[in-house]
Amino acid sequence: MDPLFLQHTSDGILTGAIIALGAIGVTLSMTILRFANFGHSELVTFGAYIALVFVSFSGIGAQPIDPFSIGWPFFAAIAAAGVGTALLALATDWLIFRRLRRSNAARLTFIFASFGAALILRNLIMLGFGASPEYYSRELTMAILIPPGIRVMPDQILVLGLTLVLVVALWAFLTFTRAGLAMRAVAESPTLSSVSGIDVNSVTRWTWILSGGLAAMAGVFFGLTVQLRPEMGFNLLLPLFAAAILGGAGSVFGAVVGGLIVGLAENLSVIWISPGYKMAIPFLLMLVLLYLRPHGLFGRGER
Amino acid sequence: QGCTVNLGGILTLTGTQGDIGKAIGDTAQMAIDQINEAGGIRGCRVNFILRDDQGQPQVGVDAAKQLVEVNRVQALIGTIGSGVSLPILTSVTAPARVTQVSCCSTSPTFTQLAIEGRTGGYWFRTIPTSLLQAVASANQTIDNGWRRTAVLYVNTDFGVNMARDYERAIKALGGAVTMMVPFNENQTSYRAEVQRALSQPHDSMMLIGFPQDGSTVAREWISLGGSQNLMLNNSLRSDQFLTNVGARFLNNAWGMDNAQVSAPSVEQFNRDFQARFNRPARGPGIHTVYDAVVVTALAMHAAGANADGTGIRDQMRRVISLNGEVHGTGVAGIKGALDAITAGRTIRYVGSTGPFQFDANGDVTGPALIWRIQNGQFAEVRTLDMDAMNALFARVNAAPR
Amino acid sequence: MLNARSLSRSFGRLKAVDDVSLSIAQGGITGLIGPNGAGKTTLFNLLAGSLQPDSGEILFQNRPIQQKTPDWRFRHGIARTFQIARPFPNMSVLENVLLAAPAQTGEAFWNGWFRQGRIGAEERRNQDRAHEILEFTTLGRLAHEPAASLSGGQRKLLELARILMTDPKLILLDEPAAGVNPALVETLCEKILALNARGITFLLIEHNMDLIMRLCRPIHVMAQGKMIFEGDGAAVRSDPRVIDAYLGDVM
Amino acid sequence: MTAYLIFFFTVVGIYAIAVIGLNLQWGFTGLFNAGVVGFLAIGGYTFAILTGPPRADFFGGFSMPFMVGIAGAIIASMFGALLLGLATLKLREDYLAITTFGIAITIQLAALNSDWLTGGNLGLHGIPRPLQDLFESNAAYGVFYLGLVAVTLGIVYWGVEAIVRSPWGRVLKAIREDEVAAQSLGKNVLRYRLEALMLGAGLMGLSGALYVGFIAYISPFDFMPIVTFQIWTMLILGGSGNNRGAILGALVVWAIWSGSGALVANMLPPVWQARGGALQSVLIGLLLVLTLLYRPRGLIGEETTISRHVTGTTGAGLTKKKETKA
Amino acid sequence: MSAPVLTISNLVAGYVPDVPIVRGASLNVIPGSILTVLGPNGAGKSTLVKAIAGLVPVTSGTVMLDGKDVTSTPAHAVAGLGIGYVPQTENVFTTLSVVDNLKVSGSPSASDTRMAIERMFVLFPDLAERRRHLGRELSGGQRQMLAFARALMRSPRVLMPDEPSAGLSPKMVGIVFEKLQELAATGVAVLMVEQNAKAALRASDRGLVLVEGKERLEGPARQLLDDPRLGELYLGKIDEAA
Ligand SMILES: Nc1ncnc2c1ncn2[C@@H]1O[C@H](COP(=O)(O)OP(=O)(O)OP(=O)(O)O)[C@@H](O)[C@H]1O
Ligand SMILES: Nc1ncnc2c1ncn2[C@@H]1O[C@H](COP(=O)(O)OP(=O)(O)OP(=O)(O)O)[C@@H](O)[C@H]1O
Ligand SMILES: [Mg+2]
Ligand SMILES: [Mg+2]
Repeated sequence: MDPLFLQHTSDGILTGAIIALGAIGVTLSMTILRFANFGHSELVTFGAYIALVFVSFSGIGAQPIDPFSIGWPFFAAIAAAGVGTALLALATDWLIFRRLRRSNAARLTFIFASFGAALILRNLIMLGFGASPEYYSRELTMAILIPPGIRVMPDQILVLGLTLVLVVALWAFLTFTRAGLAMRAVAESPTLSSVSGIDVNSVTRWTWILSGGLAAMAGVFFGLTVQLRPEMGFNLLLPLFAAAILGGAGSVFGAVVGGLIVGLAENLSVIWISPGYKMAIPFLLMLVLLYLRPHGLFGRGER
Repeated sequence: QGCTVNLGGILTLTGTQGDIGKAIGDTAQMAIDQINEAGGIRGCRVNFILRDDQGQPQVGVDAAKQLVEVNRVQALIGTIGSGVSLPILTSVTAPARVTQVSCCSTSPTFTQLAIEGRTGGYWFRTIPTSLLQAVASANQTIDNGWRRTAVLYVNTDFGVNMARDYERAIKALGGAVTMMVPFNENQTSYRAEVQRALSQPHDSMMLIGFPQDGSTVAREWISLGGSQNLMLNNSLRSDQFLTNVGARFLNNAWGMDNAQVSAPSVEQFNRDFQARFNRPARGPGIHTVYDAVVVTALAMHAAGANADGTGIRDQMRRVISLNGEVHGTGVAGIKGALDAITAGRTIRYVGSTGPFQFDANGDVTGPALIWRIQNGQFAEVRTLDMDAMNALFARVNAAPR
Repeated sequence: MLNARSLSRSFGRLKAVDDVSLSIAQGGITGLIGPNGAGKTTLFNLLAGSLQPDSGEILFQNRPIQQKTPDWRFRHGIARTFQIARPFPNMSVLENVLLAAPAQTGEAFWNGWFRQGRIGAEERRNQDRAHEILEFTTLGRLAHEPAASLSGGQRKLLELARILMTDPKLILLDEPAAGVNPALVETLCEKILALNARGITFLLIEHNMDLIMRLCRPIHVMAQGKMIFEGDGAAVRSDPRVIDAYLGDVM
Repeated sequence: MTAYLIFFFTVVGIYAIAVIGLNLQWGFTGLFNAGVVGFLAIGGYTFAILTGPPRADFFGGFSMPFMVGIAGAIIASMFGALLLGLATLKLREDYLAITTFGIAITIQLAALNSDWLTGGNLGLHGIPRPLQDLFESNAAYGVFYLGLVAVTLGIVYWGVEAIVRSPWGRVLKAIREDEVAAQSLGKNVLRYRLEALMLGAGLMGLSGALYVGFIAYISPFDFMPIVTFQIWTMLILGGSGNNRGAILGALVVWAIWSGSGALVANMLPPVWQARGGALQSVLIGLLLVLTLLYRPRGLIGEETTISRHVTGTTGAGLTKKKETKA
Repeated sequence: MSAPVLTISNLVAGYVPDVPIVRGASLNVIPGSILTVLGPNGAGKSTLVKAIAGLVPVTSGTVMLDGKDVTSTPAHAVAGLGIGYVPQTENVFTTLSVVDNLKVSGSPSASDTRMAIERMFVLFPDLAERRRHLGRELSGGQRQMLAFARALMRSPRVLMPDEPSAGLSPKMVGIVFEKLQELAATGVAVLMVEQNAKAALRASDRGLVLVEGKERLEGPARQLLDDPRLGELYLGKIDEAA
């Protein structure tokens, strides 16, 4: 097979894995919190920057584990980012969305509040860190060659592995535990859930924690393999939503597949189409797929 | 100093080019402060009103309209993107007869507009057109012995024009371009573009972009095993790019800039900049915006107390008269220039970019500087004077398209 | 007037409607009963066009209509109610009813620009009728309330009011009396008879046997997707299959 | 100052037309079109290509009259909406949002990369402004154009009000609430949604064309996603489902948007100037969130649009009851 | 007769502030007996049970469970206290399977839940056949059964079905009422809302007629069945509306 094709395929899978992580959070909030959270992308950014702060205090680039660009303390940074971002997510809920829920606001109000929150968060980062790009480690690691001639960076393989573990864990949690079932129940009807003895507020909190944590992971991984910038999340927003919708809102597995499709489409399209159109590719693909399957690949109709 | 004179400014302060714009804005403010320290325009304080265009034409036009109609500015510095400068020129400044001086817009379209007489002569810029940059870079590529160059360029008017001109120049000068790959700003990853550029055998790469995306593209390129023979455009002559990519990979990185010939005025500016911002004066637009502000202020001073945009326009070339009395940068330089004008003498301002001239279309002409990175330092290699540049233009234009 | 021939529809492996034929005579009130999950509502959905049959044919006034959309069928005289009421929650009760008025000039937007007068007259007429119907269904007092605030029974009544506003040839009623208070069921009964006297044909699903017995002839019985019986009230009551599957020994 | 006010109100008027178009789609029909800017772009570019001067290397530049450009812009956007609608109208609302968002991006990218038609990055300039030659001064022309926009806005307002307050509007509302039930009452759901989508898109196209006719320049950077966000904010702030709110929203949001820029430029000390942009964005975000928290129905609030022919008390009876009790 | 488990006194509740729907209703539910609430459409019957279940804000009055004040307790906590409520509409999770619907309402213990599910399937064989079906794929009557089964999952002490017989075939109605009686016999207190007055009163111990949010008639079920005022109250409502 054409080596360029293989190369782009492998790159697509690696990018897709990160998109998938973010898309899961999107899909969760879309179904359980019942609105498309446009602020999700800023959670991604915050996650990345929290890890950056942690890294710059603990000097993580110091002893990288060969062949990666990072060392053991980096895992602590990942954890810190996850916790910090989850707290931030809870805080936005506390300050904004909880009040909206209380006043029975329409779904669009939520979406717009999330737009506003995103604008604030993004520019706070801009004020705090400035617009220049940052890196966890300025060391450049060289790509390694995998037969039959694909070049990948060691960091990316690590990220792919971690993503896989996270996704499987989450899927098991949602499918096999009571908490997961409660989440699906609340997704459909908060009233009926509460009558069935489910504490809807607590489910809501857990949803924020989960999607915030996953967003942070996506942010850190993205920062590790590309770079950190105040608009990084914002630029990821569209791929994230495309992935979540392609997979069918509400389906974790769908979000992962959607993420991979988006990653692959972006990377492979460059072979045939001017890279100028790259950003449009996932959408056009999404359009075609939605035309054939209006609820996404793994989604279900509402009624 | 009871009176004030308003000078408008529009730059991109948020968005992708936000941090470039911020540095440019700070430099402009430094120039203003120096002018005020030197006595101001006709004894009046200059009040610099800086507005953000957010990289969007509507916002820029609205800001320009406010500056012109509400703040009554007669001259306007800005803006960065050609796509924003253009509507401001055609629908605000030129119709209102306000002089517009850009530090950073390189598009050839302005030249075209001026030739068609649609700028009314109110358009000036202190940055060379992309053609000049492209030709100088192409010449250096060939001189370095590189014959197969992959071009990665940012998909903006600046990048597209420059890449096109570069390709033309390279062909005319005997080299070859293996791949022309555009990349959009603000992408999640540039891997695909880089891979594509890598897919043909090459011995060098020309990178046209801004430090933010440019750093990432260069990192990917090097990580994936691309050639470390690099040509960079002037925006990448920045510390940010250097530290982000890593000096040890950049020992064969070259570039051009509009000549900041080792003249006293350049040194003076660099010292002032270092003193004020505590970092070396490097980065896109810094030198050109300083000159844009100062030359405009001098023209305002020369035009007289009640100068309108037309009056300022008419003085723009006079304050850099070839046979005038030379004055440089810094408070002292500016004070000298102001006093000389007040005294009625013809002057020649030599700026932070060295000596420069405006041609009939408001374009700046001047020599080109070739630099390279060595051991983590930017080093000046040589200067292509006006004659050399003109010879190159002739060769490029003579070649079949 | 309506003839269904060998209709079948399955959901996955489940045959919800299995080779059912049904003919509804012009001007009658046909009853349809059967145990829960027998396929009655599914059959309704096939007749009204909300579902497509896997096989079989539906003739309405001797014209095959199984390809037509629900809105086409409505405009050509087949109206239905939903077993689980579907009001438009944020519209007032009155608007809910007005919406059902047939052939409104104002439903083409360009008429809003050019034929204001005619729309006005039509609206006034429809409004008067709507108020009448709302009074009859005891919803008059609630005409300007949003439908979301109706109680369960009131929603069923609204469902009925909407259908009364239209001018159909055939009305399909899916459990109109479920959740409606007994006194009202009486009136409902009378209203159906009155409309029927005006020539409107009914197909009625109900679990309220009193209502079925009083109104319907003939009565069809479905079970497990199939038609198992057809006859008048007395015959239904005494058929052992029907008793076993549907009535139970309680009755 | 007056000259700027004239400019300001012209821009507001042009935006208001697009906001009314959006209101038709979202406020009355529930179509979550997050790609408003795409239709502005279609309208703007069609206008520019039809009326602009001929150019070498370009396909466009037909130098046609202003009105032809406007008509072309409306028709092209409506046609775009037709295609979009046929492909996407079956989707549920937030899917539709992302899809339209993506389409707007695609349109912008197409504008950016199709040099032969759109002038690519640099856009098209020198687009003639209607009847410019009849006016001596710029100021007089400004007044004329403001008048033109105001009259257009008036016609649009009247036209939309007439149809949303008729049975047509009632059907739209019903479809927004329950498609299946609307269908069972004989309403052809697809047709109505297409109608609303296309009429709304036509207004957006008109708005785009008026903008280009006004600025005399068009570039892909005029059509960034942020513009969609601005227009949505106008609708939300004014109160969706209410055309007067739409106009008021356009006024207030644009005043804040451009006013806060001036404020930042004039109030902040010079060293902070460059951070002003970020600060301005934080302010706007805060404003939006606070509006939603404390005035969730917008400045004017959603009107219960009922057919103008229906008499009797309007609105939610429950709230009324509450008032009489209190 | 034993002491009431559930005591409602002077309850005032409504959806919007200042618009009471339930206007000072009082009643007692005794363990081991069935109390049926009857009344015209829109009388406030459903609102009454919703208020007890914690779904509608209570303005004044109290709800006592075993002598403890549980007024305005959040719905999920009320469920935890052993009050099983079956809503009148939207009473099953349409996107969850039958089994998951039951699981959601089960107790935290997995094995208890599994056993309870099996019991429900014995009770409603129709559901057992459709255990993998989604809620929205059920027929109207099957949904009613599922909703009823859901409320039984945690063996509640007080059961509050809102119109359990609506949409059920006569045979199923018989079964459901029988089941209610069986449950009552085990000591569960049942507070049922019904429109199907005759069948419901036949199966209950006591009856209560609610009109305009207040109880108007209460008494032993048999007695009520023959009370001419019952019909009048229904009709009276109609006259008022006209
Ligand atoms: N969308 C669907 N997907 C899968 N199965 C379905 C669907 N709709 C209905 N069914 C199944 O088809 C069968 C017939 O359902 P239907 O609603 O027609 O019953 P019914 O006779 O109306 O019953 P009831 O009297 O309880 O309303 C039921 O067993 C039901 O589970
Ligand atoms: N969600 C709601 N919001 C506002 N008002 C409501 C709501 N639900 C019901 N109401 C009002 O409360 C009144 C009583 O409703 P409720 O559902 O309690 O009646 P019900 O006695 O159960 O009637 P039915 O027998 O028809 O179910 C209704 O007339 C309605 O006006
Ligand atoms: Mg049914
Ligand atoms: Mg009720």
